[in-house]
Amino acid sequence: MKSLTSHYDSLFLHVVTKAIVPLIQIFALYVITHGHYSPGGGFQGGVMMAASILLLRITLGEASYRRFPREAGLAIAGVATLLFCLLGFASVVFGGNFLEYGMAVPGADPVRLRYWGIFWAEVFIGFLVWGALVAIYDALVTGGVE
Amino acid sequence: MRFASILLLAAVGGFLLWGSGDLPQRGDPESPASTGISTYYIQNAYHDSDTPNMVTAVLADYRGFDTFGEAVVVTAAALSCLVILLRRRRREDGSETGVFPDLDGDAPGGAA
Amino acid sequence: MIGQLDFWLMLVLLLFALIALEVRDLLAAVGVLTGYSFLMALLFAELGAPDVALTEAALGAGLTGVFFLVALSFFDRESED
Amino acid sequence: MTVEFIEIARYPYILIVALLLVGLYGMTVKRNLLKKVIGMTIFQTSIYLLFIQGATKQGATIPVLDPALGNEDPTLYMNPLPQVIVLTALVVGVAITAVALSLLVLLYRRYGTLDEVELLRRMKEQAS
Amino acid sequence: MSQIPALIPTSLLLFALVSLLVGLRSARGAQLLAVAGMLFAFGVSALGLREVAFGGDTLRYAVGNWLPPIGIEFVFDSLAAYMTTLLTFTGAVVTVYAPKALAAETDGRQGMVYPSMLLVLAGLTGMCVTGDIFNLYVFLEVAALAAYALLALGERGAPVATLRYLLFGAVGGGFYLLGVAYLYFAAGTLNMAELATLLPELQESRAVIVAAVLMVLGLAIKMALFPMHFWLPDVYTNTASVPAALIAPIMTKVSAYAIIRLWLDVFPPGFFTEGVPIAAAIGWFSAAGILYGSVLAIAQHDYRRMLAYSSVGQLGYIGLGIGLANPIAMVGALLHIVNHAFMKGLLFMVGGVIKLRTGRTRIPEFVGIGRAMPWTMVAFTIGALAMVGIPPTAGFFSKWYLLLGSAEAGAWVWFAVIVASSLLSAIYFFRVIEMIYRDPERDSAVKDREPVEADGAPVSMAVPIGIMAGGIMVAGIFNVLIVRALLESVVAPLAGGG
Amino acid sequence: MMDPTFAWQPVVAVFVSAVAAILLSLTGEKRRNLRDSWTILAALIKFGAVFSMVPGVLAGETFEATLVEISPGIEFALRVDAAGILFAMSASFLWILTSFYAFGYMRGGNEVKQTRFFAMLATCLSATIGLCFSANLFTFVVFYEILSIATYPLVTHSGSDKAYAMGRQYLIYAITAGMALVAGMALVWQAAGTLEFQPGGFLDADMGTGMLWAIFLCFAIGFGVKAGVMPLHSWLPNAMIAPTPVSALLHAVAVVKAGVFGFVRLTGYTFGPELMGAIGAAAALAAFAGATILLASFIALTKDDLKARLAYSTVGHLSYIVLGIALLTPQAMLGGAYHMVTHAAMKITLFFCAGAIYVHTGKKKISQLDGIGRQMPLTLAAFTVGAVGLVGVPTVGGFISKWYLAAGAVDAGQLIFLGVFLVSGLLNAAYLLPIATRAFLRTSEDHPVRNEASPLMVVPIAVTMLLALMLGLHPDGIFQFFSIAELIVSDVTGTTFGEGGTP
Repeated sequence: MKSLTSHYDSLFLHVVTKAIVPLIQIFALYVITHGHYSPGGGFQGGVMMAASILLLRITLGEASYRRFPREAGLAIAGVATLLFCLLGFASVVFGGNFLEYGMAVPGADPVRLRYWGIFWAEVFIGFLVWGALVAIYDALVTGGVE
Repeated sequence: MRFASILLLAAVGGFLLWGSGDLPQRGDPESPASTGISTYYIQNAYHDSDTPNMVTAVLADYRGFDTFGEAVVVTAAALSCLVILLRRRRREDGSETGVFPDLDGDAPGGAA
Repeated sequence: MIGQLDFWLMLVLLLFALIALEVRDLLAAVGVLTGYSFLMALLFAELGAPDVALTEAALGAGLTGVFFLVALSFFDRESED
Repeated sequence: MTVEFIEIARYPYILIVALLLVGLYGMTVKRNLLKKVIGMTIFQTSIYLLFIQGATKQGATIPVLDPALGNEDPTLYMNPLPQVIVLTALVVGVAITAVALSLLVLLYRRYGTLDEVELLRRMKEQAS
Repeated sequence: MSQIPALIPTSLLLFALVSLLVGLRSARGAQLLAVAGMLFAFGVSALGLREVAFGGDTLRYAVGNWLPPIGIEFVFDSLAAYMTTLLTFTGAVVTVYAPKALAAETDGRQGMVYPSMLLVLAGLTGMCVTGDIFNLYVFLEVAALAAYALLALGERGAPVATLRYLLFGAVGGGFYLLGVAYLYFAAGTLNMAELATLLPELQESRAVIVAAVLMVLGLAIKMALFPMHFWLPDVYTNTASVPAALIAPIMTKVSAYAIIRLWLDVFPPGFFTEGVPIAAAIGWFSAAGILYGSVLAIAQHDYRRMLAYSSVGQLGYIGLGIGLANPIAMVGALLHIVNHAFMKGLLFMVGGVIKLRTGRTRIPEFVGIGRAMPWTMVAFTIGALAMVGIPPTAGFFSKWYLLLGSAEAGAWVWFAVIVASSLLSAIYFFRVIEMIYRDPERDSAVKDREPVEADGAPVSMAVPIGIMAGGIMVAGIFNVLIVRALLESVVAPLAGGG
Repeated sequence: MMDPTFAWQPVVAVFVSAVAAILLSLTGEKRRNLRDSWTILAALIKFGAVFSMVPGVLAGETFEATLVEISPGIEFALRVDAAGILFAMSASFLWILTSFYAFGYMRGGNEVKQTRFFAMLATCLSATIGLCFSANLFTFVVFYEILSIATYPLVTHSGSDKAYAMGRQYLIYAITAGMALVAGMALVWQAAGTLEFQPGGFLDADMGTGMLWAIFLCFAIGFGVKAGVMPLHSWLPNAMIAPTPVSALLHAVAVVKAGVFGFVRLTGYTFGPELMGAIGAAAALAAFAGATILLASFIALTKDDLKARLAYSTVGHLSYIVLGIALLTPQAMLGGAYHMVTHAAMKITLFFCAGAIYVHTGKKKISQLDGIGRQMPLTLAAFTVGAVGLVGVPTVGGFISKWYLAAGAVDAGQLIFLGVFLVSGLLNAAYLLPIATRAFLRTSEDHPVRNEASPLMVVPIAVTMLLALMLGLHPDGIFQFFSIAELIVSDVTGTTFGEGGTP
């Protein structure tokens, strides 16, 4: 079996990948942001985002690390989870409970606020799943450094 | 050993099936789960948060803390994989390298 | 929605699961496992859970398979049992 | 074709328990550690399946609000709660699998085998 | 509404995430954040403890202000306050202790270890405060995942042991989840309080019985109750000192706590004792585990392996308290959770100091440490005496309550087991004490062994050890304060023959 | 907590030496004069505190101090009564002497780890006094366990293989005993719902004979180990591996007497004499004690090592006390209680002498002692006084206690025990007096010059010898031991004594 860690020297593959990755990512973003209306949401979209990066990793090899550095995965995951956490705390500031989106902005319509709260939650989930899965891949692909 | 485990598995299976006898029939609309709290979600998800997809509403709002916990699980898994697989070496000047130190400049695997 | 399709799907799932465990070539096992996850996604969709189906397809059949393959690329492919 | 006995026999439970047992069998009897991890995924998915099949209602549709159906009658939609639970549990399961695989990679690097018996033998050898 | 219940796990998570980001660049920063986070959570827990213990009522907190059973509820009663305070206290102490040992044992991954420690704590505190059976599962896995990473640090065999733990843990978690499924489909809710109102009518349901057995079984695997303990000794032996000091004292106890919680707050009174003999089964397995763990601990030469087997035995005390099912024994079990956390934390931390200063882990090589690091060894001796159960250390009192409980229940076999196990633990701990104070110059039995020449513990490690040793004494002498303020109300439901 | 009846004296008496233990271990090996002065200071304060309570106790006053509630319904409390003060007086007084003696012994022998030695000795004393003043069984057991554990480093003090082996044996016995006590205590709590000591006992017969026997057995094992009742005695001669001051103070006075004192508390204050007699426990105890007296005396005859012989003598004499208690008659009890004091004074004299001989000449065996009386006449004179006292010759304290013991046996109608006392008196003479005769009457060439051990050792020997004599000549002398012993018996049995100890 060809090692997954080396890249493929095929121009065709490179071109197709570079063309396809943004498409996947746009679709992934669509999935993330349309969790309200249709099946899908942060997890599914995040996995797709991660899949696009993995496609880059597998076909481009080393070059992909310039587009998406190794440390970015964990950093994105960390920041996104942190933002999710802060989203939860937003309402606490105004006297609500943790994750009470309806209180996050004083005076606004709670129903709309919840809508946007869910939206942002999904976005953060999408990003953190994206980052985390890429980070896991990047860790696994090193094969363990001793 | 092998025989013993299979016997144990059979016991577990029998026990589970015995218990499932009192679970509601497949697709029963009158089952406790179908008449319990889930009716609230079905009836109010759209009113409460303008979200037609009830799963999303439950996931991110009603039971948002589960989802938050799950988000943390994913991050924790990423962190765990890194902690397990990577080591950070000190550079000769004493400063620390990044998370992926030994690979700086190497091919992306660094391993066979 | 509730038909007999899911009965047969479950039977096939069972079969896939057994094959994934019994086959000696680990690559084949991982391949079968991916197929298993995909069928599972199908079953979820059939049982009226599209969100879960989508997730299972993307995560279970997609990324988990990739992770397994990456790990497998380091391992000996033959298994003793 | 109509298979009435299937309805009577509560077949989903039987099959799900069978699947669960196959997973557990993989975890307990198989010696190869990767097989154990595969068994673990099978075991976990069977639990998800139990949740999902319990969420079904005869004649209901997916839990996305259909303006034509309205939201007054809960029997028209599948139960969303178990689906949410499964979504969460599924991601947790994948996270566990990923960590298991990293451990496998690390221990293969150290001992060069995935076979449980052989592994223990080599550990003992290195310890002494 | 008081924010305390939510603040404990979420603040730990927040600090974990921030220290994760900081830790990518600076291990020192991550450690400071970890200490800050633990102390903050400890402060909040202590405030909550004060409020609950002296203000009277249980704090109930609806996350997202969705009243249960719609949303997830946190229940911060005196038991939860008791546990979170203990957990965050232990966490803070170990985090202060950590840097030197980690630097020696983890090849510069410290920056990523601190967030893991915080995540473990967040998961465990979350398990304590939650009032929702599925949310408990999520936190269980948060703690477990972070713990796997920590435990895989360490010696060569660590990943193997951790993988075994992971597989066992996955089965345990899976069984618990399966139990949740059965319970949910039988009762239709996930909220503990609502389940408690629904289940009395469903007591006869086979599904509920199976659910109870599965949930307890799953948690028992995580708790390393005797026949399911196989993963534990290897894990504690192979891991690095800091994870051992963090995880050994608290992790298994939280699963025990979850069992107690299910029993007292979810299932109907008497269900575990009369409906299904779960309590008795736990008790018998624990009794066997006490003897098994103690006997095997005697056979060990590796210090940490000995402690690990002793943990198997000590967990049996908690299980015995559950099995006896009367208030006084339950007080003993709950008290033992705290006492054992202090004792094991102390002993593992001392092991870490010895390893750091001398590189030794085997007991026969400990010759002369008593002279090299006298004060550390005084602390060790206090810990060991507490493990044996010498008054007035804390370890005595949990055994005392358990003895009273088994006398009250007329469980004379268990009574004898508790008495006998003290003797067994005396054997294996005094073996170490003897070795520590032996002097090769005057003692022909050890004259070919090289005595330890080493410095005492560094301040950052000595202070946590001292705190733990002090904690053992204080928890012993003032145990009545704990019992009166917190535990009596917790165990009250058991008084009615339940 | 600070109720009006809170008395400081017992608290001070118990904890002063614990404080001293901490202070002296902080002071350390380098400043040993300062370190040793902590010991002396604590010993004097302790004795003062104990002594100041004697008049009060004799006047029927009780001193109580409740420190902390240690388990629901059980308090960690101190209370001073006649039994406690009797034991506390002898222990705290002898600690002063032992301290001086130990300075001489340790410095003379250039022992290592002296700091640990004195710290542990102080801890042991703290526990002993705590034990005396315990108001309830729980407090008693706490101090009992502390005493057991704190003795361990003293037993293994020399750091040799043999010391560790003996230490291990000691520990197994001690922990077993401790666990038996804790188990017994749990049973008492289950049966009675209280652990508070009461003169005349607080258990009663309707708890069921089986339960009472279980309780009795647990305690008999627990105390029997410490008191060296056969067959639980074998640790005691082996523990003589410890330095002599330890053997003297702990294995003749504090630790072993703690076991005997435990029997006093058990019989007099937990079961009550009537209940003990009613269930037959007293008879069993008496049988074991009687057998121990004879067997131990026979074994002592065969020992050539001086300390070993003294150790077996101790085993025998401890059983005198136990037997006295177990006979349950007022006179026997009075004899037993008084023997606690007289035996302490006589036996510590003998041990001090043995230690002085060892440090000064390096001799351990009796067969090496020929003619040593000419070298160390004062020491050996003291030895002789102690020896004849143990035999039961009038003018030394031992006579009086033995007299009452024998009278009690007659009183109880148990003539067999009278026989035991007589035979063992002869045996005592057979194994102790030859040492004195050897030392003074035989000659040997190598040490004709008269030179005594250091005054730090000789003076304590002289004082204990005088104490032993005084106890025989004037039983109610300055420390009023005999009156206290009478008070104990009247507390327990309700009998009042007339002049001269007749009921």
